[in-house]
Amino acid sequence: MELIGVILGLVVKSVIFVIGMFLLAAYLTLVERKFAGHIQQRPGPLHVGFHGLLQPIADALKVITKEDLVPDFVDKLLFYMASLLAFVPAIMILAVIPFGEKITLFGYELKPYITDLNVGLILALALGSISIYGVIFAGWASNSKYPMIGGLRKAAVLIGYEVALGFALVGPIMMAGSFSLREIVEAQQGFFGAFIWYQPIAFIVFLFAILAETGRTPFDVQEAEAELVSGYNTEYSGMKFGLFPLAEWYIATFVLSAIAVILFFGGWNGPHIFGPFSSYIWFLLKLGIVFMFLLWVHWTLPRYRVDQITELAWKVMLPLTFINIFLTAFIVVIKG
Amino acid sequence: MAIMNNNGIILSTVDEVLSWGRRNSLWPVSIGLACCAIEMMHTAASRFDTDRLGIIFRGSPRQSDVLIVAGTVVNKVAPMLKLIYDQMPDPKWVISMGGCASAGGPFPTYSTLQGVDRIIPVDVYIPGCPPTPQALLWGITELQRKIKAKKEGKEMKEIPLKFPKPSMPIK
Amino acid sequence: MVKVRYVERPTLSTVEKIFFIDFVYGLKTTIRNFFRKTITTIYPKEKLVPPKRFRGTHAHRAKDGNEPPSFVVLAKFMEIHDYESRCVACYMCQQACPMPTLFKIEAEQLPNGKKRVTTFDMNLLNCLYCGLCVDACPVDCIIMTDEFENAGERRNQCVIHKDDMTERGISFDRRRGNEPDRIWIDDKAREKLWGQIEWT
Amino acid sequence: MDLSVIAFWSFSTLAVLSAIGVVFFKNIIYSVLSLISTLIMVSGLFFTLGAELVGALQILIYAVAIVVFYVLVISTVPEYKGKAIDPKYMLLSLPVGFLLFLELAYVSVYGAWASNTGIFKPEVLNEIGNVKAVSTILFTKFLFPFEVASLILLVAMIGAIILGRKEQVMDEEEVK
Repeated sequence: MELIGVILGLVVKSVIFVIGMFLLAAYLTLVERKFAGHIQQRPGPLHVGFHGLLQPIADALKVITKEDLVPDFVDKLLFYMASLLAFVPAIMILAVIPFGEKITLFGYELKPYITDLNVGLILALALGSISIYGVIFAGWASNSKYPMIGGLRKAAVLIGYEVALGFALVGPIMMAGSFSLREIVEAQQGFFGAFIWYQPIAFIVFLFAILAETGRTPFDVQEAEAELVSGYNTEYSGMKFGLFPLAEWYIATFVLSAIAVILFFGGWNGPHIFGPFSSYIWFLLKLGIVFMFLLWVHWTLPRYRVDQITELAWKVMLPLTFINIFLTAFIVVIKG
Repeated sequence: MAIMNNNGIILSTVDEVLSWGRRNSLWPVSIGLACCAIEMMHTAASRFDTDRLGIIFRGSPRQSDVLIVAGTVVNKVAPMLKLIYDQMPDPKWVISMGGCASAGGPFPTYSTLQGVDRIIPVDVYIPGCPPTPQALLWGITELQRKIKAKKEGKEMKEIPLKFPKPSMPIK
Repeated sequence: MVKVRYVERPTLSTVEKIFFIDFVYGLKTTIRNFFRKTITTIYPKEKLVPPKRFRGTHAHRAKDGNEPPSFVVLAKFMEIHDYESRCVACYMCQQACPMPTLFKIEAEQLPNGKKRVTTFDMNLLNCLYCGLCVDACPVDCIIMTDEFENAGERRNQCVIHKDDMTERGISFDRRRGNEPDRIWIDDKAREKLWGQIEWT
Repeated sequence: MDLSVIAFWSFSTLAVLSAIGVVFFKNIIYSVLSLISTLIMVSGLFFTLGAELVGALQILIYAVAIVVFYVLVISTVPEYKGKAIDPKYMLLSLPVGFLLFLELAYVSVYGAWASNTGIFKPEVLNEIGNVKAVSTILFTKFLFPFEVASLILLVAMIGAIILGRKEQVMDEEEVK
């Protein structure tokens, strides 16, 4: 009986978590559309609800009730599985990300994370990279030209940037001396303790890697609308399609900017000026700024070619991370 | 949202909500055939911004709800247009933008399809050569009104033209 | 022989390459736009009024006392009441039209020997909006108004008839008859964009 | 029954099932998919056994970094070629598979009979964590094998680059 209770508790928690993620991702679309609109001197969603506040709901209703169209020539099992493969690992990363310090409310101890593994960073990286199978299999299963090319492009980009991303993380890890995200945050105390001051090269590489992993604009070759119709998700319709942008553009970007905040901006550290929720507010504030910066880059830059992207990954980003690791190791050894 | 019918039963609330969702996020396929497409692009750009109404252009027909046939449909491109229409998932609508798409326009020739409604059903016809962005937006609001009226099971009523406050052309 | 001019493309300097200088310029441009006011016309709520010369839906001028002399000559043979369309069914518009089948003009002979226009239909779906019919009209009857909101669910909703054309003509003349005939609504707006233009 | 026991048994069952799938699926993409599934399930096993570092690295390196290359190659192979079965390789595969099975069986039986605690007691592990334990062993006792392994990997990488390099066709034409 106890076991059933535990399992029920887990199920309820997960359902709440997943629904929360859906809502969060849906409203991130609104944030992006408003932001993109104002960058182009137009208001973005305006008439659906107050200043477009109901727009994500309308989109979700429409997308969910759309006909679930499966073309004849696709590989049915993989076709369905690919969209899940892209979405599930993306939200699983949130299991290892801490959003603040522990607080005690009405006698309950609230933990702002699901698990605190001492290899949290590697796990986040690993789960983040599993979701590329979603893209590749979506391309393959569609049995069509453009999705195939889109999937292969994404794979080519990701192989390069996955390596650069992994090596870029080594610098902060060496300075903190731990893989646990909580301990990394605790290692950076004070304003000048944040690792951005010591690891600017790693941060730049990490930024590029985020843009490449989430397929945002300078690197959005996998769904380049001018060349490939809609990239790897050309044959997808309805909610099967909806999961891809939610996972890639919104949840993955959100999660990776959370990791960026933890690694480089001191996580939830900040002056205690907001009372008991101070750490959460600082974290979300920093997270919002990093997310907005990514949107800003997305809506500013044109697209690179595929060969330029891979060249940048292997010839610029990777050597930069090596230099960074070497310098960091030197400093860490000297300082003791 | 809900309507009370004569027996006092609240009817079709779900339908109402669904129709609200559908008419507020009409995603057109970005396909342009001729000069009307230029006006369509203008409509989507900053000056008239279709994104206000929740309309964003999608590249793939599988993810879109509206087919805006913008331009002359010559016989050679008609099969492709039909294919694109067939690839769209239900529910789907078609806006025939401009004279050429609606009735062949000024080309009563051997090579031009005399109206796109010979191959696909059309919901809204917009006259004009090409229609201005505002006319296209009017057509879209007409389509939204049609979706709403269809869900309510009412006939379309004549809606009197209102003339809103004029604004300066360049701010 | 064709002369080919080779233009040297500006290349990035080393400093620009390393510190992404042009990248930063781009970011600066977009963020400056972000804080600007939007230029969007919120169409269903506010509307851009087209200039008077805008070639929109056609209309008929009514017989209201401002007719040109040519109409006064022809009016003797016509059965036209006041505030009715001053069309005399001369078919000149149809002659001038590049797509003549869009007109359907019919007239009948009354017992008293006068002529009356019974039908004047225009299928706007075939229309180019070129304005040749307006130029061709000898009695200054057919004009083009600033209205464009005539999308319909059926094809026949886009066909305009004589009566509603007359109505539209009267309302157009009432609304914008006194406006000077120019493209811009006012000179200030034009000067803002194009500067002062000296008319020769 | 403990939750971790349930997790262990379900992970191992799924791992075995998907390993069978790797062998018996005719469509090679499906085999690769079940290979990924096997690797992830095995990493799940590592997690339930308390070896988080190995589990996470298993996903990161095997399930993603290596299999992505397989997928990249396989998904460009035409479907009819992927489905072809060549009997002479089947003949070869039987003894090789048997040898591999023997080796694995020896290792597992040996591991079962040997002591199940190494240098680090569970209490120590809980205190210093997986990462430090692994790295301590790697850089003290197994330093030489570790360096040899990295040298072999370096050689393999250079060899792959040389093999995969484009032939310089232009030069040959110039010589002629």
